[in-house]
Amino acid sequence: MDNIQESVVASREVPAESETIEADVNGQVIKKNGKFLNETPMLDELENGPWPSFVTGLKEMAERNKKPMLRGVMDQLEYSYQTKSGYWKGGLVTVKGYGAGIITRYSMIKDKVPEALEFHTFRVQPAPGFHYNTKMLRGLCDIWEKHGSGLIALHGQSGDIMLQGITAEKAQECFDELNEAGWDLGGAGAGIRTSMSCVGPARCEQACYDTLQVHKKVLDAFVGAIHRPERNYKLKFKFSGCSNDCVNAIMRSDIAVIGTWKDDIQVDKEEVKAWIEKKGMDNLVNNVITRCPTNAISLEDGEMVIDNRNCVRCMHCINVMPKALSPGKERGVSVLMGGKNTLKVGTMLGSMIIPFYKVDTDEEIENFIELAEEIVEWWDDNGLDHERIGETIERCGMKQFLEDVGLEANIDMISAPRDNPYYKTEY
Amino acid sequence: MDNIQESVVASREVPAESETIEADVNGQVIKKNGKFLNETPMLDELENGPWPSFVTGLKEMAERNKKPMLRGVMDQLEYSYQTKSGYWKGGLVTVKGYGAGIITRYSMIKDKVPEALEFHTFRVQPAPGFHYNTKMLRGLCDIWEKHGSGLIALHGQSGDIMLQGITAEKAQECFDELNEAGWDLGGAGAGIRTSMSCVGPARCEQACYDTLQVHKKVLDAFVGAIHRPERNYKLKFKFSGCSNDCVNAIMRSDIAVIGTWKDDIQVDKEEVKAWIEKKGMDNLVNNVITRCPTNAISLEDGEMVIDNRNCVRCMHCINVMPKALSPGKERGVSVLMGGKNTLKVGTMLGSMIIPFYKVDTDEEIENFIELAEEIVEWWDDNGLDHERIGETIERCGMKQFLEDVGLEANIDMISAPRDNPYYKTEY
Amino acid sequence: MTYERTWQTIESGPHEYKEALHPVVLKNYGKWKYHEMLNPGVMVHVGESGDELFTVRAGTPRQDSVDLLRRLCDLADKYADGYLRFTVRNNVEFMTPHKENIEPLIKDLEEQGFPVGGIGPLVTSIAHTQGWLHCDIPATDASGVAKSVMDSLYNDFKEWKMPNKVRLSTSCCSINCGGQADIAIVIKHTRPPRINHDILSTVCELPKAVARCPVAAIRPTTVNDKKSLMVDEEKCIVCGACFGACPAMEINHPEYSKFAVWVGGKNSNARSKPSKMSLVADEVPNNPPRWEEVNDIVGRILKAYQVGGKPWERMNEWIGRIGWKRFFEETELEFKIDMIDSYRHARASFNQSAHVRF
Amino acid sequence: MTYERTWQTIESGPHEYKEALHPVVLKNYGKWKYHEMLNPGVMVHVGESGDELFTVRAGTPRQDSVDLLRRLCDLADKYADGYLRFTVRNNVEFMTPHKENIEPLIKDLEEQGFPVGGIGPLVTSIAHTQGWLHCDIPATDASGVAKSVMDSLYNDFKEWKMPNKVRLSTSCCSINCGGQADIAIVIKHTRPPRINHDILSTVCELPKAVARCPVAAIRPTTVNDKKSLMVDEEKCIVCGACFGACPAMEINHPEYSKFAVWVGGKNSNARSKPSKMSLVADEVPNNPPRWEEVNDIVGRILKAYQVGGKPWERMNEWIGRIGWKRFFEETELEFKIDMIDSYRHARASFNQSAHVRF
Ligand code: SRM
Ligand code: SRM
Ligand code: SRM
Ligand code: SRM
Ligand code: SF4
Ligand code: SF4
Ligand code: SF4
Ligand code: SF4
Ligand code: SF4
Ligand code: SF4
Ligand code: SF4
Ligand code: SF4
Repeated sequence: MDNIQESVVASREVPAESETIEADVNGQVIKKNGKFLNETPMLDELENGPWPSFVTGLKEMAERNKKPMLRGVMDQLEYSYQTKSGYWKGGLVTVKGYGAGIITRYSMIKDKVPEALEFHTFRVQPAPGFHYNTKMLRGLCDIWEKHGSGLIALHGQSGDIMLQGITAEKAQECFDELNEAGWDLGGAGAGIRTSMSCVGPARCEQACYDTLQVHKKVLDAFVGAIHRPERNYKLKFKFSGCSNDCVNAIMRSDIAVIGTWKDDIQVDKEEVKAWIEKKGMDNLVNNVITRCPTNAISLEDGEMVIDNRNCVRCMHCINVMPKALSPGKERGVSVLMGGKNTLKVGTMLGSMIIPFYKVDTDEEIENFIELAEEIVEWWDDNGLDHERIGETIERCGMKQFLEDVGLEANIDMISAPRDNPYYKTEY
Repeated sequence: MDNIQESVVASREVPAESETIEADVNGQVIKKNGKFLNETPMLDELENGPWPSFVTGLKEMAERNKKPMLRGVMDQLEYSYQTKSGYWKGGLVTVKGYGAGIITRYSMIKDKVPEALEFHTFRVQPAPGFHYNTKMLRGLCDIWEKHGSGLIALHGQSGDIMLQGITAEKAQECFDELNEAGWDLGGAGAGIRTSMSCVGPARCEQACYDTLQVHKKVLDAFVGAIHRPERNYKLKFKFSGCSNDCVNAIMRSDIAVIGTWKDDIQVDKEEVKAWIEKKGMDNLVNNVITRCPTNAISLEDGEMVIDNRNCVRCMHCINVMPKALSPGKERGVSVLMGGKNTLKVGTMLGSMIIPFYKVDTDEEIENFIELAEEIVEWWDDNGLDHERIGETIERCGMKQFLEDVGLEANIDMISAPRDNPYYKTEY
Repeated sequence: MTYERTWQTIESGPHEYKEALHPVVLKNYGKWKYHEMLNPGVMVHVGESGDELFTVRAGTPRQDSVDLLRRLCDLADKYADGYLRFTVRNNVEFMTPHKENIEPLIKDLEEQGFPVGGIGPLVTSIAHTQGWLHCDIPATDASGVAKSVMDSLYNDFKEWKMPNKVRLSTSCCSINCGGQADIAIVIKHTRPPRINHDILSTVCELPKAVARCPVAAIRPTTVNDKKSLMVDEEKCIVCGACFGACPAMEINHPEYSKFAVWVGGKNSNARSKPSKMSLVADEVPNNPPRWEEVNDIVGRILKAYQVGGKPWERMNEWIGRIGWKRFFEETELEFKIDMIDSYRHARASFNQSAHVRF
Repeated sequence: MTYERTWQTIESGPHEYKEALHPVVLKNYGKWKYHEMLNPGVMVHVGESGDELFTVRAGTPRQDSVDLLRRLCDLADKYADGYLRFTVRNNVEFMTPHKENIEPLIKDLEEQGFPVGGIGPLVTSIAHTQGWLHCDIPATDASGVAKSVMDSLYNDFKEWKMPNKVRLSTSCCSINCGGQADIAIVIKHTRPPRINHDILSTVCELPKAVARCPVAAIRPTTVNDKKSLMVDEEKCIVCGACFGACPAMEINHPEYSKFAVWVGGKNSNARSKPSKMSLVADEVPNNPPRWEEVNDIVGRILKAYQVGGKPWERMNEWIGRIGWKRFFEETELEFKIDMIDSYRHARASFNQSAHVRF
């Protein structure tokens, strides 16, 4: 029990009547009224109801592993619930050679909750597609419980495994063990960030490219930029196998890589028939034909006919009839850029920048990585502090961006040509 | 012929071989080679082709009425065609008590074309709906030919009758005669402008309010503001009887008054049947039902059923079946604000400000005028120089505008509630 | 020869209109029941009373003469009881309850060179502007362009060949007094203004010109010891706003002021919401007196729309259905990088989706 | 007790994934033919090879413990050959070719308190954020809100009651790390930051805080002879951007930091283009530990959508069809003037048409 530090019970509003206290040899309180944890009446309310409760989970683990940090954190959280205020402040804990990957937290009320003094988080990059085997995960759990609190979030909204609750002192050792087991830290600060990819070809018939492989290769290429953040601001990639966009790439990433296809939708005529027989013609009309955004589907002599020239690869008809329809065979990705959340400019959705790019062979992926590097470099040169790349493109103009990074202008980049004459051509 | 001034033939690039010249007692050239006008070879190209030619019209009139100003203007215009440049500059000619209504033009090349020295235009307000009787128009022609060139544009893009070509000296006398005949000048400069209204209830079954009457009353109320421009910039009203918007009010006016209705579309069931019988069911489905922007029309047991709650008063179904369908009975106007053309901000379409307002009785129209006055006053107070009211509203915010002029916020004003949290409520 | 006033001005506003209305109009005022288009030049409106009112529409040059107007009055007197009106697109309309007058009226109109048509799904008259004839800032002559284009579209005015109404406009500077339209032909300057320092100090209120620039590209400077202005050409978006405020900001140029063609402006609310027009061709020569290059482009656009549009589809709705890529293909126009918006609300026009046609 | 390093860091990036894939996955990798949803917790993917792979999905609290994770590993060993994955919405998935394992796996999951469901047209797990548990700028505890809301929506996770997928998110400040969603529950500050002048000079890089403000509302000033900042409250849009840069710009407040509810965020491209979410309720109390007011609003929105939506219609598409007016009526929410956009591209959201529903 060498990671139990000298500490006192947090002073809190809850009245404590006739307590029984148990302590270890160092005077460290282990149990009060038969419990390791202090009372947390407000949090306990969250143990009610059928949905799995993080409070129950944390309490259970804390009562077992008796990490004072967990008790401190529960105390502080209870206090936050009572006062409706947060009490963490930042700092800078890192591991050797890295400038990011650990979100540092010190308690602002350490006098009240000394056990919560430090509560840093490791952002650990997941395997692409969030695929694991139990060996990997058990190993992770063991290392983590050894050095940290045992609290894990699967996953953070950027895709990291978040190992939550470690002290600065333990960080390097814990990291080394994790790294030896094949894990690496993710991004934070003004750098490239951790990415995520949809389940992709591992299980999904809609995947138009190998999301897992491309995720791995692209992020590997930027690994230094992830660990040593020195950009204007954060930059995120996300990888979705098709335009259903199951990783929300369009909104949540600066560079969204979304699967698509160039040729015709594959139609299994027998299965179309079978579908219609089973579900009915009304269903075909109401749920497929009339829902195509460009009216590219029509009914001709009782058969469903797709005008592929007008199909915008929205996925809807394929979603409804997955057995009968599939994406075409000439597959690749569309790249959309500039997605981000609300801060300062309001939510931005990514915009189509590259309508089609093949990423099947190593060479194609390599080319894509080179392009991405060029784009990031452009942003390094042209961006302002705390400006996401979508904002930079908007400020400098799409034309400037395209010309600088050597991309061809394409009508698919816009919903309509400009409605004002305010530009200057060469003269 | 007392309005013929001493003058010389414009020196122009066109070579003049063996001319015969005729002159009046003052030495004023009247005919050259048997023609009053000088040669205008480029303009003459516009006499070809089947569409009526303004060149032919001008030449014909000039040869008859022999106004030197017309000859000068033709000479200058020919010179413009040759040099691809314009040669008019502005100035300020007015009539007594008025600060606007005459567009003043002096030639920048008076040495070349002295006969074109002055070429001012009277903007004369039309009768609402552009309705005339021949007595009115003949009178107008007579006065105009007496004092001016005889050139008339019917109508200017803002709706004025444009009497084009008068000298400063003649302006007051000409105006007085016009005014005695019931005509008044229109707007120019930073003031309220001339308006136009669609043919309206005079001939159109779709008119949801009396466009002619409201046009007349509103413009009468602002008559002083039209003649003495002292606003930030121009402000235009336009009046369309329904949302077909036959006067382009949404784009071309700061305050667009567009007819609408509140209750259900009137359906003549017999005529619907007759229409279907005549045109066929396919036609109904393809051209009416599927074209309703909100899918508010459906086919039920072969009958066309309108879900009036979802009807957005787009007019389409009524346009296609004018005999069978008509706007509802509870009629009034929607008021849209902020339309204008390209300058500086790009084309702006007006935005819905008042979804429904009744303008049937004198009192209702009076109320509308009061509201309009309040709105203009708000713009006087809040606008910047050369800023149209739509720009002012955009800059100050719709909320500020609505609160200041005492209008109620309404969901119909927007296509969707805000997508960013960046506002401050009372606290 | 000075004129002595005897008349006291009456600020009477718009002319009275009741006296301008045909008795049948007055009787059925606000009580029309429906209309029918009989042919591209004639429609009939039927009142609740059962009264019929026939309208005959014809094109004019807009830049009319008193002679022309008197001739129209003669026709109105002869066939329409002395009443006539003009449409918002400069067509003349004769309204008469006398069915028998229609044929002879049309005959007279055509004989006098007024094309009868303009009603229904067709190309009606072009909305156009002042140009070299009168304006102080034009780079072309809109009347001439309108005449040339309408010559080419003469039959399109007289026949129902289009899916729906087609509105055209042409304007002699980017300000575009002609308004947006299904197809708009508008001057587009391509070079920043050259400053005429000789006249600037005498013709220009300097701060006003500086304030007029939407991108703050104009700065005060001194030239030959006189206060003047200079333009930061990097910043300048060649909008021409300064020229309207100051004639010394010479943006007009015989070569560098070209034409641009725009499509898809729609002001009506029928079906789709009104939409703004989009740029589809620029650097089109400004070539008087017949502007063949402009004419050619307009012709190609109309042809494609005529062939591809479904009934009631306006230009923008047709393009919305087939997509812009195909629009450029079918009109053989070239999509250029400058057609991607770069101005204030540019982001709103980006394709913020993975929707893409190949 | 200082630690001596023996390991040389390998910057290995994302963990290797091949070893994490089930043999049946590897065999059919990229060669799946179709899938079928068997019930709200189970789907099957069929390969071109004919192989079947069953997926069982279950909810987790996301803020997990090693204990919980080890239990999931036990289940994976027992029923899924030692493989498991997580979804982007924190659900756990067991993929197995062994059909016979499904029932006992579900039984074990449910017994251990993991609700099985989340597949298909229903409400899946909430994407949520750090909150008071870890973040340095939160105004609430997202995990608590998520737990409370999912308690209410427990059956909605387990049954196909919705027209289409429903995604929820909740975030503890306006930054909204939880992302947009069909329904998003996000903190909205309502009062400009109060400046803590005591700590400002020690915790804040002043120019950075000034630069962070999108509306230039922050100005340098001097307080008690120390450099400090002040906020122009007229200008301030209470965005909280300054607080992220400088902890002395105290914008969080137990009462003035409230909740707002947003609807219609859609990231998929299915049918309609992706759309941004819109504000439909603000000034909702931030009321731990059960946030009843938030829960009530979410419930009303879901109810209306459930009743009114057509199959495959996402939240925004349903609203697009019935119109916002009716959305407010049917959810009994109040449309307020502040819901009209006033920010940078506000004009784009105005109703630039005469289209109106009464
Ligand atoms: C004569 C006319 C064109 C025509 O041939 O029909 C015209 C001519 C001029 N317009 Fe216009 N505008 C005319 C209708 C319009 C319209 C159409 C309308 O009113 O429906 C518009 C678009 C709608 C709008 O109001 O935005 C229009 C938008 C402009 C603008 C740009 C305004 C803007 O905010 O975008 C200017 C520039 C300015 O005001 O500084 C302008 C300025 C001018 C000036 C005064 C140029 C100038 O600054 O010296 C032109 C004078 C020409 C002349 O010598 O007579 N004109 N102008 C039209 C007025 C005739 C009439 O009174 O009936
Ligand atoms: C006479 C005129 C109004 C006036 O007071 O002068 C007029 C008259 C009629 N319009 Fe119009 N419109 C007139 C200009 C317009 C304009 C404005 C313009 O042309 O500058 C528009 C808006 C154009 C736009 O969207 O940019 C306009 C959009 C419509 C529409 C909607 C068309 C659509 O589908 O978008 C209808 C409905 C229809 O076509 O049945 C309509 C329908 C009509 C009807 C059928 C109304 C009726 O029941 O009498 C009238 C005859 C139709 C025709 O000309 O084919 N009118 N109409 C104008 C004739 C212009 C001309 O000489 O060609
Ligand atoms: C497992 C997961 C991907 C992953 O790598 O983790 C996934 C898996 C599938 N998605 Fe997804 N989607 C997953 C998150 C998403 C997301 C993102 C999110 O939830 O944050 C979206 C975008 C949401 C949005 O628009 O904001 C998403 C939008 C879709 C759609 C489009 C739905 C629509 O009509 O708009 C489909 C098509 C469908 O439903 O048939 C789809 C279809 C599918 C299919 C049917 C694909 C397939 O053939 O296997 C998978 C099972 C469907 C299901 O869960 O009902 N998936 N899917 C994610 C499960 C989340 C969860 O645990 O509930
Ligand atoms: C942990 C996490 C929430 C969670 O509980 O899952 C999170 C937490 C924080 N986010 Fe985030 N963001 C997290 C995913 C996101 C996402 C979602 C995504 O990546 O898909 C977004 C929206 C997408 C985007 O990138 O815009 C997001 C948009 C932000 C922003 C606003 C960025 C913007 O430009 O709008 C900030 C503010 C900033 O960067 O200054 C921010 C800042 C923060 C900070 C660092 C607050 C701060 O400045 O101190 C939070 C640290 C909390 C902590 O104590 O750990 N976080 N943040 C997510 C990262 C975990 C992980 O690595 O997997
Ligand atoms: S994004 Fe497409 S490929 Fe990826 S999981 Fe979703 S449906 Fe499958
Ligand atoms: S994928 Fe979408 S756009 Fe293409 S045909 Fe199917 S429904 Fe239409
Ligand atoms: S705007 Fe409406 S009422 Fe006026 S003429 Fe056009 S269709 Fe008739
Ligand atoms: S007027 Fe327009 S919105 Fe209303 S029912 Fe007819 S087509 Fe639909
Ligand atoms: S478009 Fe320009 S040049 Fe032409 S009349 Fe209008 S302001 Fe003058
Ligand atoms: S043309 Fe426009 S952008 Fe250029 S200097 Fe003049 S006002 Fe400024
Ligand atoms: S939403 Fe705000 S408070 Fe919550 S984790 Fe993200 S940055 Fe922190
Ligand atoms: S809350 Fe936002 S708007 Fe207000 S001062 Fe801070 S950064 Fe500026």
